[in-house]
Amino acid sequence: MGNMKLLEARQNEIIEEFSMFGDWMEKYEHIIEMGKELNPLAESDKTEDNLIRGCQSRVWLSAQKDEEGDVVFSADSDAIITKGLVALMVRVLSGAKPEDIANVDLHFLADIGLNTHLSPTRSNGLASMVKQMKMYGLVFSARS
Amino acid sequence: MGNMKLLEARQNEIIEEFSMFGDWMEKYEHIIEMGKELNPLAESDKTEDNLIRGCQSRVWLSAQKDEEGDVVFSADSDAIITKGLVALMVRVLSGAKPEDIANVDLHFLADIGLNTHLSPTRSNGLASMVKQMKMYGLVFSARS
Amino acid sequence: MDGNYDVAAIRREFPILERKVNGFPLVYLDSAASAQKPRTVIETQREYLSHFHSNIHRGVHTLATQATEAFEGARETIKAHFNAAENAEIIFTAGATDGINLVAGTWGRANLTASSTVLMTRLEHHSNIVPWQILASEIGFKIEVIEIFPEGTIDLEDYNAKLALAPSLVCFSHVSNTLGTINDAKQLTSLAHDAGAMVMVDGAQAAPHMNVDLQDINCDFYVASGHKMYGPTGIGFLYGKRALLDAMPPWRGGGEMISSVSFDVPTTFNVPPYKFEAGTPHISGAIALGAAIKWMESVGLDNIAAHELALTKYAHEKLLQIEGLRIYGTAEHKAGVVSFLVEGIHPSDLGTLLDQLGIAVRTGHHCTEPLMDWYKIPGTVRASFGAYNTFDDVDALVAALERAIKMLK
Amino acid sequence: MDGNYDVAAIRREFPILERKVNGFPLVYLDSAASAQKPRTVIETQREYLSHFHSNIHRGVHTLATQATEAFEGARETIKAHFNAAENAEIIFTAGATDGINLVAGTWGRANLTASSTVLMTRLEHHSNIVPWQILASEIGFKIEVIEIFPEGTIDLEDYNAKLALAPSLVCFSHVSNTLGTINDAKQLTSLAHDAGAMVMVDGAQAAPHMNVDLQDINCDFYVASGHKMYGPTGIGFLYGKRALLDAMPPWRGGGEMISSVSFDVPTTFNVPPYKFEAGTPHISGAIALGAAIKWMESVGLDNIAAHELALTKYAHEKLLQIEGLRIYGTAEHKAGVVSFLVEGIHPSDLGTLLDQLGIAVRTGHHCTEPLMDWYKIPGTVRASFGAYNTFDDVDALVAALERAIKMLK
Ligand SMILES: Cc1ncc(COP(=O)(O)O)c(C=O)c1O
Ligand SMILES: Cc1ncc(COP(=O)(O)O)c(C=O)c1O
Repeated sequence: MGNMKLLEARQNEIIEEFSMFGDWMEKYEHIIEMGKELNPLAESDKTEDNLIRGCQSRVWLSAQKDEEGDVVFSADSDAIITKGLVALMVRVLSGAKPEDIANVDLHFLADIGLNTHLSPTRSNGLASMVKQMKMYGLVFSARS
Repeated sequence: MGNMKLLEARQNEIIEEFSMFGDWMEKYEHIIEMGKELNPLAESDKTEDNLIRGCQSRVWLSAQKDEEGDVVFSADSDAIITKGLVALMVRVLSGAKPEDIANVDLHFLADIGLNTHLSPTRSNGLASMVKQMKMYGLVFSARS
Repeated sequence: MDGNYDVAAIRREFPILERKVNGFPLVYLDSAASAQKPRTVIETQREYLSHFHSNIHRGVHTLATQATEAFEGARETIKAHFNAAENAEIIFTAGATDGINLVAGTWGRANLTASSTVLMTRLEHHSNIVPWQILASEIGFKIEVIEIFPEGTIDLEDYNAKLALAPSLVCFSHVSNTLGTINDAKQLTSLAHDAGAMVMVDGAQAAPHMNVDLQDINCDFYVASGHKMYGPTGIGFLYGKRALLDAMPPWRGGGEMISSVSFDVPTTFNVPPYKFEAGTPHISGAIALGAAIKWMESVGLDNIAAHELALTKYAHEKLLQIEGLRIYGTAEHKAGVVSFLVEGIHPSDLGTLLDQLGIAVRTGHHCTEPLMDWYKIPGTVRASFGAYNTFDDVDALVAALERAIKMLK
Repeated sequence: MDGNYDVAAIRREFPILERKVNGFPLVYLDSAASAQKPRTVIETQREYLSHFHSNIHRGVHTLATQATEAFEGARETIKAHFNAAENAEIIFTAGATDGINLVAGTWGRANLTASSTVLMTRLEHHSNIVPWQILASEIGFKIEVIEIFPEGTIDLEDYNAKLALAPSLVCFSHVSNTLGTINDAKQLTSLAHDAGAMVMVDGAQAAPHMNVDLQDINCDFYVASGHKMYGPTGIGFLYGKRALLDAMPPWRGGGEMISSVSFDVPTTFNVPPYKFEAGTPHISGAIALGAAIKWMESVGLDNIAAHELALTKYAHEKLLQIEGLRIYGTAEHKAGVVSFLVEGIHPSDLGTLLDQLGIAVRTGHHCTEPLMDWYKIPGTVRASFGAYNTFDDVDALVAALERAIKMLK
């Protein structure tokens, strides 16, 4: 059973958080802060398999299922802004039900005015990462 | 010994002739007339060798040297306007000294406002024909 | 004559139609060679170059992102208009010729052998003949010609007979640029597929004149040129089915089309469409082509087709009243192309005199020499129609022809 | 700072420079990726499409003649500017990448064998690497890499050692797009010729920044892209020595490039440059490229070069005051390209924050992955200059960098 409300609440929390910032630079400062705070991936997890292609900065993503059947994501990037954006994604999607991850409408980046980072034409790999996260959701929900 | 004045006089004669015409259609009527009057080339002279390449209409050109060392041109085309223009060229250049043909400044077409037909980008082959005529002049003057 | 089609309003969108040529108002009857451009296309290109230009892909700055989005948006417009299954199936090329050469140079080179056969019709444009001849001279496969009837339609019996040779590929034009014949692309494709052949359709003359549904036709490759669809020069597209594109080797090498380049380990390639788009693309051209397609959609291709058909019928009727005039290409289904000759008169003479009267027609072999040879003629005079042509244009053509013929006879 | 160079007047000719990005005035430091367009280029293209467009060559009507003359006039402009021996040596291509692929696909395919060697420098752009790699994987020839010094200059000793391998071809860029190094094209060509090799020069980054004299350099092939020389997208040219072009087989097949086409006797080909220009060319692009070259000439390429050199020196000076900043590419002779990294900071982070402040730089490997691998870096931040850049632009870059670094550290 999914719980889409959880994901919605998490997105709204982030939107609210960002609403406090007056200008772009403050938003980026916050993103950088979150990038710094995100637990780095163990070097052993920075494998070719976990690497997301098509990025100027590199993004690694790994996913596990915990006992409750939720998907736990860990991710990292060698660029700090990308890492901050990755951290936001992990914050929203990690620990959620696979089917919710597969179906979620990720609107928060657009709402906080950062949606250009999600454009598939952007080379930071974020769009590919989101695709990959949803793919994990799909795969894990099929298996359960 | 050349006689460039002859070629100049012939060009001026044509310029004068055309100055009588009020509009383009009359000029073209005259050109067509001259095309019809030009002696057709014998079928046996319409050889691959005499054919000028790069034409939408086909142009044949042959050249001989007469006893006095003058170049005699015969030419033909399957399109009547091209043939009329060819006739004008023959009228100016045939029976002239090879070195004059090689060096002549053919300004009459420009003067009567038909120079677009001489453009190398035009596909009627006239530009190639003029080049070929001058080449004959060069070759014949080298030989003499 | 055709109801609600507001040709006057359409004409106002084409600045060139206000021009005079040799003192006469321009009557442009050469759209099969290249269509004129509506203001929206010209201004889209200008606006892009004035305020948005940047190189695309891989850029992190705003201009690069905006230019990339406009460029990829044009791809989406093409995909939607021609009903491809996905954007990756639309590859930007320099034009139809470039697209055919791409297919020959990658799919052809990878899949054809000395024992292969390639079929093509006698109607083909040089662009759909010569790339295959060049490749054949290298690989040694055979080219077989599908015969046509004198009215300019494909001889289906001969087609079936040639399909029995088990060809690897069938190439045909959707619409003949010289005769105007509209080939039944869906039927021809289905017969070819039944015989185990791949199908490449040259849509250069179809794209500007009708709605084309690629998934319905079900061909494997399709090419078109922007400049014939009211778009800019230097741009066109190749459609290919995704699975084929995935399997095909790259053609041109360069930036964009790679995944990773090294001198030490093998260089790896990007996915379609990028795999086939080496180097900086014609960004402004692609974006303006998107605008051209939107423009065609705003008029409606069914409306354009109906208008052009009415013009063609009217032209046939009027021209046939001229003594000694013969029309080449009299298929039942034909697009707005009328090729003709007048007995005893060379086509270039007619073209020259028509031009003096402001009428732009094309004369010559129209890059279909094998077709001209078959008819045993040196070429034709070709009047071709676009969305902006009028019945008055046809009348002007006929009147000028009569005058020219009188002079030339 | 550089006397009579009226950069303010030049800037007024570029409409895009009036733009704001993210609320800041655009500081465009990405001309090496693509230059912006002066009004004369934009308007030439627009005027052509509005009043002169027609397909070219073979047409008898006035529009076709005028368009053809404008198109061939552009070829003449290029020939004169780059001092080729004749117009036939200038072949219009879709860009530098397309031109290199043309050389690989015709000269390369006809002349290289499994035992051949092709030399290229470690500096090359992917466009000058991948076409040769693709061909090598087919034919089996060897690619040898000419090494460089850390400052980004060619190691002449290594070059001479590699020339001893008797290569068939040497490929090098006239100016490096990543490091800015200006290679001595004349010297490198002469050494290659002495060793019996042909020479292909990638002039994509030289053409916009200096006067290039092809007969003086004496290389066999040279390519450039219009969009980097303030011209439109989708157009560029290949220069080849006439005798080579005459001997080379065609590449793309189609209209224009043929002399005569038949299914019964061998198809014959046109003479250069037409032999290599299959299909409808990018007519408006060629004409507008002519306008771009005339524009560069009106400013004077020596003046542009001097101005850009002054900017580059100033930028080096200012940037090196930033702690932890390292410049990649410190050759004595370099064009207006400054690549750098700041210790501990990923280039894409810098690019993103600079963009927020209206400053457009490029980040990444700049299509020179082998060079990045050699330096063992993931990429650089690259600021590159055009005729319109100012010392204020450099100051803005430095100020923004300082702000960004403070945020990222
Ligand atoms: C040195 C060099 N060569 C070749 C190219 C390729 O040019 P284009 O993408 O215009 O074909 C570039 C452009 O980035 C370049 O900088
Ligand atoms: C049927 C057909 N195919 C191919 C082409 C080639 O198109 P382009 O010259 O734009 O590459 C044309 C254009 O004349 C055509 O009419």
